[in-house]
Amino acid sequence: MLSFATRRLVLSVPTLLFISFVIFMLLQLAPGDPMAQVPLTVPAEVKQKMREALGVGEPALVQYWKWLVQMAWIEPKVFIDWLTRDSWLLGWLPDTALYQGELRVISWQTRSPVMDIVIQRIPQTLWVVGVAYVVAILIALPIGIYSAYKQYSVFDQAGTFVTMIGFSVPPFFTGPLLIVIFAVIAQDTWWLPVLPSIYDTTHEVTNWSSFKYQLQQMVLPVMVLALQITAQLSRYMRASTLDNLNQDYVRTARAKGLSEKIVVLSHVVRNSMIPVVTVIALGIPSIFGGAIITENVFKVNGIGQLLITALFANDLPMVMTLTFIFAVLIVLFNLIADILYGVLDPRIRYD
Amino acid sequence: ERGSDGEVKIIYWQAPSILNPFLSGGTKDVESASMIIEPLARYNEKGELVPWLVDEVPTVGNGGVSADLTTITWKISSGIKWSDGSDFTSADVKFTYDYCTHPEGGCAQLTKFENVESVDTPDANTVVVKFAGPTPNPYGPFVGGESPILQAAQFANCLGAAASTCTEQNFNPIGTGPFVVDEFKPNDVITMSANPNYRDPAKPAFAKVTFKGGGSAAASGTAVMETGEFDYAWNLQLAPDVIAKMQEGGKGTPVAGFGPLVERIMLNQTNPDPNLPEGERSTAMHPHPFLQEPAVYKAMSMAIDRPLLVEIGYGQAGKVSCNWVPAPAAFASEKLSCDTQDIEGAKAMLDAAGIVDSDGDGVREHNGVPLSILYQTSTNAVRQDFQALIKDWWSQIGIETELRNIEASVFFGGDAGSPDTFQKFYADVEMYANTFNGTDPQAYLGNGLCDKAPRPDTQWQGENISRFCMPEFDALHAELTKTADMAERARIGRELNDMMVENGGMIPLVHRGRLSAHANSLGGVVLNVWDSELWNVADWHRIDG
Amino acid sequence: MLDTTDTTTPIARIEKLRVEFETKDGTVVGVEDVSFDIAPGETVCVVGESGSGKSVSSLSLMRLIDYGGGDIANGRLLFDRKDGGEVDLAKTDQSLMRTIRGNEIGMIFQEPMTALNPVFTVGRQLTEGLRVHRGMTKAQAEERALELLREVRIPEPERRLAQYPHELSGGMRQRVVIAMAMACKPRLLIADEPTTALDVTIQAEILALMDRLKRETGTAVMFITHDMAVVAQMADRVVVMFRGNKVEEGSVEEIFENPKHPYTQALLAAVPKLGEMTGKDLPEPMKLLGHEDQPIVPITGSDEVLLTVEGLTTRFPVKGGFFRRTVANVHAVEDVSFKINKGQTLSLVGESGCGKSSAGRSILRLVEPLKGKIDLDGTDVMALSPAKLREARREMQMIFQDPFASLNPQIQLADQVAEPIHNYGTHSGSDVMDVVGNLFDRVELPRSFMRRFPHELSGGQRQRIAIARALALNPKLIVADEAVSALDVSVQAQVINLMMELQAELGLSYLFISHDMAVVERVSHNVGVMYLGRIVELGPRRAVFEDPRHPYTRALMKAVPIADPRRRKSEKDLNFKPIPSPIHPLDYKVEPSQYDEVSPGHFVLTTDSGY
Amino acid sequence: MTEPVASSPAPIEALKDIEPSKPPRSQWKDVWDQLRKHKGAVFGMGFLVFITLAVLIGPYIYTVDPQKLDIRNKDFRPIYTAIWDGDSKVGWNKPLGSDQLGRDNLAQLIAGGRASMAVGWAAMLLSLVIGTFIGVVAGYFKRLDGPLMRLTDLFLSLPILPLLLVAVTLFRQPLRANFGPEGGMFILIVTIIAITSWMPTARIVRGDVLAIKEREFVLAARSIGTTPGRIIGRHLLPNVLSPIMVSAALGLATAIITESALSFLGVGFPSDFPTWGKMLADAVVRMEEFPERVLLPGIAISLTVLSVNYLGDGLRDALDPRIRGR
Ligand SMILES: Nc1ncnc2c1ncn2[C@@H]1O[C@H](COP(=O)(O)OP(=O)(O)OP(=O)(O)O)[C@@H](O)[C@H]1O
Ligand SMILES: Nc1ncnc2c1ncn2[C@@H]1O[C@H](COP(=O)(O)OP(=O)(O)OP(=O)(O)O)[C@@H](O)[C@H]1O
Ligand SMILES: [Mg+2]
Ligand SMILES: [Mg+2]
Repeated sequence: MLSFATRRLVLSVPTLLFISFVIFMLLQLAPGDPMAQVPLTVPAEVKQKMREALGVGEPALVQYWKWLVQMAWIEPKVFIDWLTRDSWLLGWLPDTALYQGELRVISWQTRSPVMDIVIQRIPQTLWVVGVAYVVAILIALPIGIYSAYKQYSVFDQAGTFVTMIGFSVPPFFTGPLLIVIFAVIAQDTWWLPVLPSIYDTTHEVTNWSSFKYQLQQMVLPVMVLALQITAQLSRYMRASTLDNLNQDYVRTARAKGLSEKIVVLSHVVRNSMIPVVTVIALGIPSIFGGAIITENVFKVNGIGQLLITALFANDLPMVMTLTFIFAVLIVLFNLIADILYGVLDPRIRYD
Repeated sequence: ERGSDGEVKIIYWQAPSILNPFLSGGTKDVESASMIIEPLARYNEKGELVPWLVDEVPTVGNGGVSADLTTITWKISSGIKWSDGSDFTSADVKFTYDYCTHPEGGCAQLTKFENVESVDTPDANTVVVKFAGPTPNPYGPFVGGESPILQAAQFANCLGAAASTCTEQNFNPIGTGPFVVDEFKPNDVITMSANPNYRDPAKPAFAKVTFKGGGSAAASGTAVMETGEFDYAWNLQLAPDVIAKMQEGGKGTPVAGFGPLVERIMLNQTNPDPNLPEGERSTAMHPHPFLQEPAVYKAMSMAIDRPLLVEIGYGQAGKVSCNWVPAPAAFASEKLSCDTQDIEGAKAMLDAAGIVDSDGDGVREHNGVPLSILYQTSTNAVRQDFQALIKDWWSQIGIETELRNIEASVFFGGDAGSPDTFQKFYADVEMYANTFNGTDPQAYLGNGLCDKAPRPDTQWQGENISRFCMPEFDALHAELTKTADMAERARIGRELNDMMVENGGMIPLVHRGRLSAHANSLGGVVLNVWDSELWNVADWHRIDG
Repeated sequence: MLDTTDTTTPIARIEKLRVEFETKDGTVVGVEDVSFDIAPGETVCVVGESGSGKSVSSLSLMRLIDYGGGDIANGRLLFDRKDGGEVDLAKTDQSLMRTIRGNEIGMIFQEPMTALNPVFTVGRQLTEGLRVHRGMTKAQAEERALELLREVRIPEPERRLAQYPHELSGGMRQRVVIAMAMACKPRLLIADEPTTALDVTIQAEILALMDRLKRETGTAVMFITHDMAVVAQMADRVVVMFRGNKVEEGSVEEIFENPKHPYTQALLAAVPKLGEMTGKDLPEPMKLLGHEDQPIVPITGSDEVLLTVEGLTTRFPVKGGFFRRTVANVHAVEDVSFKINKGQTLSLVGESGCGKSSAGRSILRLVEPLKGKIDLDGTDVMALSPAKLREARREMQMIFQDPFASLNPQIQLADQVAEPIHNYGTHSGSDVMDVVGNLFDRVELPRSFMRRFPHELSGGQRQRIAIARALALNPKLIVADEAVSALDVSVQAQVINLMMELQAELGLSYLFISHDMAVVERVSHNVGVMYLGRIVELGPRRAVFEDPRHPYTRALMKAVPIADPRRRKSEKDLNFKPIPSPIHPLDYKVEPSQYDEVSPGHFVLTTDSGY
Repeated sequence: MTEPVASSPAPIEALKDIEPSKPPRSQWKDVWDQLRKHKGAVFGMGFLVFITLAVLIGPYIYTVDPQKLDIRNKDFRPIYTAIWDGDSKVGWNKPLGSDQLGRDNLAQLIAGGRASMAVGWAAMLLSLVIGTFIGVVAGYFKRLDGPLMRLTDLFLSLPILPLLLVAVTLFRQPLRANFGPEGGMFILIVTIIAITSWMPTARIVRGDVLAIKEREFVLAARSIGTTPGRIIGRHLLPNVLSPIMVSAALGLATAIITESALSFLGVGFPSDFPTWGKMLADAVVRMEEFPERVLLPGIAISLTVLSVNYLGDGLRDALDPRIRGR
């Protein structure tokens, strides 16, 4: 297993290099200009000067090489420094001080290191998208299992219907709808809870009431996101459970006199989870990718929102870095999904 | 009393990405920074200059501006302190000049310092700006939100190429303004608190500011007027019926102000035919087959029902306009009028010019070329509604229109490789809005000069988007640059304006104002379109609403 | 235990059982009318062909049929509970059933691999029942589980507890399943085809094991099988079922020696019995009830050699390590040589994993042999290019073991049979369907089946389709890889006869791969016994069966159950060594196979074969 | 002990195989019969036929031009609102009301459906073709598996927006020249949606092919000389139909929604060319006043997706002879 993992990890390096190169070239080809948001009142010569200061005019390969060095060599140094200096995890280690002030990947919009902003955004994204994912899993799995157990029952039919609806309505519809209901209409009613429509990213959880507020402001975006994820996951869980319910070992388990609860929840679910867990793992990169539309609707300034603003501002270093991180996560979670498969299913042995 | 009114929450649907306006130039960045760093003088809501960090605005009359119009001397008020407690001196002002004009700095506000020869500091409170030649409008440098003063001590190491390594400075500039940055989360939120060293001990009334960025205009309008989560929302570019609906929420009020912003249709004077070889398309080499024909562009203009456009698209934030320069009042020409639609008149005019539908397909031809127009603009709900309406009207007078909308970052981006930028203008007509800063339109009027046309050898850069070219216009503009007398300048300006519009450089549509909304409980808001909207944030306070 | 039970009252009585299934197409009757008793300490064998309702009866007794969509429409299932009371299981509710299931009635299923949950350890699955029914703690249950594993004679029981099912061999898995069923000392044990999926040697062991356990604990056993030889070995009494009904019941001797019902008679006639061919040189078709009129003609074949295989070696690389390099090899076929004459049959016998299939596939180059010489009627198969090889495959075809898996479920039968014809373009247009029709006639299937799908056919019919497909190209050699192993006895006999008929008519040569000694005895001219990739004994069938020389051959012969209740084997006779692993490191030196010719054409391996 | 059973079968019959009782029927009739039994599939098919006919024939019956502005009759409510709100602005000439420029909602819904359905189906089919192809090839040819799966990773991480912008820059002009502004954009959008959404299908198909490849009938096909191409076409593809069906249902939904998100971002069809997604996106700001403008296209999208899903379920069962036989 270890050898399998390391092998895959090492093999993923050229893959990622290739992916990063393709993305870089794609972004180079894409039309757009970091100066697009500078008002029209600023004359062309000035814009040209500003572009030069950002290094836009250099040949693409040079730019790519610079980015690569910064991303693969300098940023890790900064990260290690940060780990050993400020983090609670490894802060007790002596400060490594590897970073000597070399040029880092600098965003064109903010003129600050891209990674700093990314790190700043991760908590919001994890809170909202991550919680939505967890909520969705917690809802989807029981629904999937129960629909499969009672196949073609009313519950199953209704579940199919609702999940399909959940899948087919886009978040730019559900989002504003929920805002209208819970933030606008709710103000004039006594029976609807009033919920914030704008996510406060500076909010800090320090006590019970601030925690409550945090929950309140998360409810709407989490609902919108969870609806979509639940829809897909419960379908997978249902299919997988159906497959396993007909297996011989289920009959064996019943023949032993085990109760239905144990038969289903322990024997069947444990097996049905194998493909579903990998589906879940493969979906995790999308958490980090954020949910562009939902984040936008609720002003959750997470990674997705960062990416979309960077795209519109043609902030290539930012876009490039975010997409690359995303690619890394995809490749990584592919690997993790494979490993999980091996862990969950004792029949599978890598090597 | 300072800090007595608690917290104020401001929402901009575009999020500030940096608090140093010299490195960005984006309105969101300039305005958010204006709460922290300030210029020597700024414009008020009427477009008049008011002293800010100085005692009075230098003029020729009070001797602050030399008679030959080559120097201007600013006297800094005494007792002004930076938020860190140190004194604000003329050295900081000079530093700001050095900072922006450094050749490798990529300063966005370089035009402010155009023509400046030197900035001298005879003493700690005096700043002397010398221009290379007579400058009738010497209020470029250090005036207005785009040109605030940076603290020399803080930015000393950030000159030139080092500018982008100064993240800490760019995110937390030390200023003289009413607030200081507590935390800046780029593209997200800024938290600020009252500046303890602010010059007026009674201000600002708010102890804290939360400046949220991002989302959409609709959502920020809702947040102020319907849910009351925020106190101030900037630039609500929404259809009037939507605004009206939000206003029913009863939590806030929209306010509008008018600057020189005009929504217009630019008419391509050159031929954008895709069959022309690359490099000749949309250049002066090939004149447009019919758009230079007066009957055509006049008819196109007559067919438009401008009051309806205002009603549909801008409501109280729009006025019918036939002018390129609708403000300030002195420069606004009154010669042209266009507030009634005249479809029949337009048809008659085309018929009279012999531009008729000869093959019966409903589209008129001019010299055998059908009047088929590709009409592009940036993606934006109101603009798309305008496109639909105008297409409809034009079709009524026998002009066929194909609509195209382009993502704003591409459309307004200057990527020479993209065929979709507004400068390349690979279309017959395009719609967008433009304006100028301050109150003097000289540079703006220069956008009609022949040699400002974008073309391959300028990398498609240039402000003369419609490739308008008239020797008379160029000559008249040259005269403007030499004239100092205000009344005379205004007359020339109006004439240039009329020349452009009458000769088919553009079809002005709507004089757009800016519409922002504030909570009913927020007092002291004075909408200013000539400077940062947040120019008087020090005066904002809480009222019972 | 034996003495506490009153032997006269039966432990379970099935009375007029009728089970129905609600399906989309209406009600399907699984069991129509079945009644029989099981007395304490007795083994009742239920026999019958596939689909006759054996499993349904047993599942009804466990009331597991409810979960399969079945409904006990009629009848009583009386079970004598330990505390004396007699309950009608047909009316018991599921919660009471749970206390009976696994506790008072244990059940063993057919497929040892799928009957165990692949993701739980053997230990966990063994202790589950104990903890539920006996309220044992984890430690107690594990102790008892260990005891059980010892009882079923699993080597290294301590280690097994922590292992997962897939880490055990088929025989061991089945022992675990038996241990599981016996865990709570049930008074009735239901075994639904417990040995069908196993090798002869392992089958012999498992049968012996069950016999011993039954004797030791006095458990009553309901033993379901379709293998008459197994019945002869195990049964006290036999119940014969046919299409949902009981057609005959009697003591094992009665049934075997004096079958009354025509179905039983036919069934017994179809069972090949080891030793039947003693004294005959040539194979001949079986005498089947209803086909008595057909003359039995021995098949002579010819002396012309069709296929010569020399030194055939096939290895599968085992990859590992960081660079995925080959770290070891599975020595599946090791230096195998033989000849097949035109019109004759060579059989390869041996236990699972000894390399029979690999050898067969290597000849068609469906797997690439490492080295060796394959000469098919003058063509050097090993030297062929892919295109030529495809041509050469017209001459040799294959029939696979599993008739369910070897036909594409999505394609109509006629098209499946026509596929090779299309592939080689031997016929075109309407000719194709004529040829296919003739092939259907050949394998004695009505032409009305042509438009049907595989799932609509029984196993034997499917296998005939597979044969028709193999015949479509008029091959000279057919490799029949366990072609009859998955079939019911009666069907098996028909398919064997069909194959022999075709051989006589068309002069086909077969490479017949099987683990069933009785069948092999019936069909072969020559026999090769394989062990660990090598042929340990090769020669004319008569020589090998009547005078086995190699110790492995002898052990194998001994293990084969004989369909005669008077010739039962006891556990003492059995002594098998576990088969060593065929995986060897890269630098492993293989000795060439050396043979001793004990009689003309009868070779015995002298190289150390590991047995 | 043994009583001979009364109806004792003759020995010959005893060993004879049971023939299938039902007479053989044509395969497609069978499929159709099975499909008809599936209630969901019938509903799905019914709705799909209805909606397809509506968008195809609708414009000939309801001849109002969807792009026709009628500014004096703007902001009409659907006629049914008159039932509970007598004062609402309704008119029989605008059965489902009109938008802020007076365009007729019903006509737009019909025209929008045409575009959305066309984009949805075309993109879904194209993405299925790509996904299935890549999946099958990766699963069947071991050597291509690694590279193709890495390619899948690459496409998973490609950001759709820049990709679209690049495609628009590079291909809009030639496509517009050849297919007109709407046709060109249609091709572009369909292609982009397809090439950014085939990856899940490819992954699932690959997994299934890997499993089916090990089944004996594939080996059997090889031994009777079937070429790899035919093995894939005849033996593998029909057996991976069910995951493909599931992908199809989800793919249609994704395609319709992605198209709307694209027009939302301004890189889609010309702005006066209605699609369901765009109608919905445009109406979101006026959701409180004119809920029908979001609900009508929203419901249309959801119902279409739902019917495709049910139809896919039904077809999957009907096309599988094992299930059909039962
Ligand atoms: N779940 C089910 N649904 C419908 N019919 C069923 C079901 N299970 C069994 N049957 C039917 O019941 C009959 C008896 O099946 P059963 O499994 O008992 O046969 P069997 O004698 O055990 O055969 P085998 O030797 O193949 O195991 C068969 O005709 C079968 O079609
Ligand atoms: N494709 C393969 N890759 C690796 N090992 C294989 C492969 N095919 C077979 N083997 C191994 O080669 C050995 C011989 O297998 P083979 O299938 O030929 O045995 P067999 O005698 O036909 O057994 P059975 O009766 O179970 O079919 C076994 O140990 C098996 O695990
Ligand atoms: Mg059975
Ligand atoms: Mg085999």
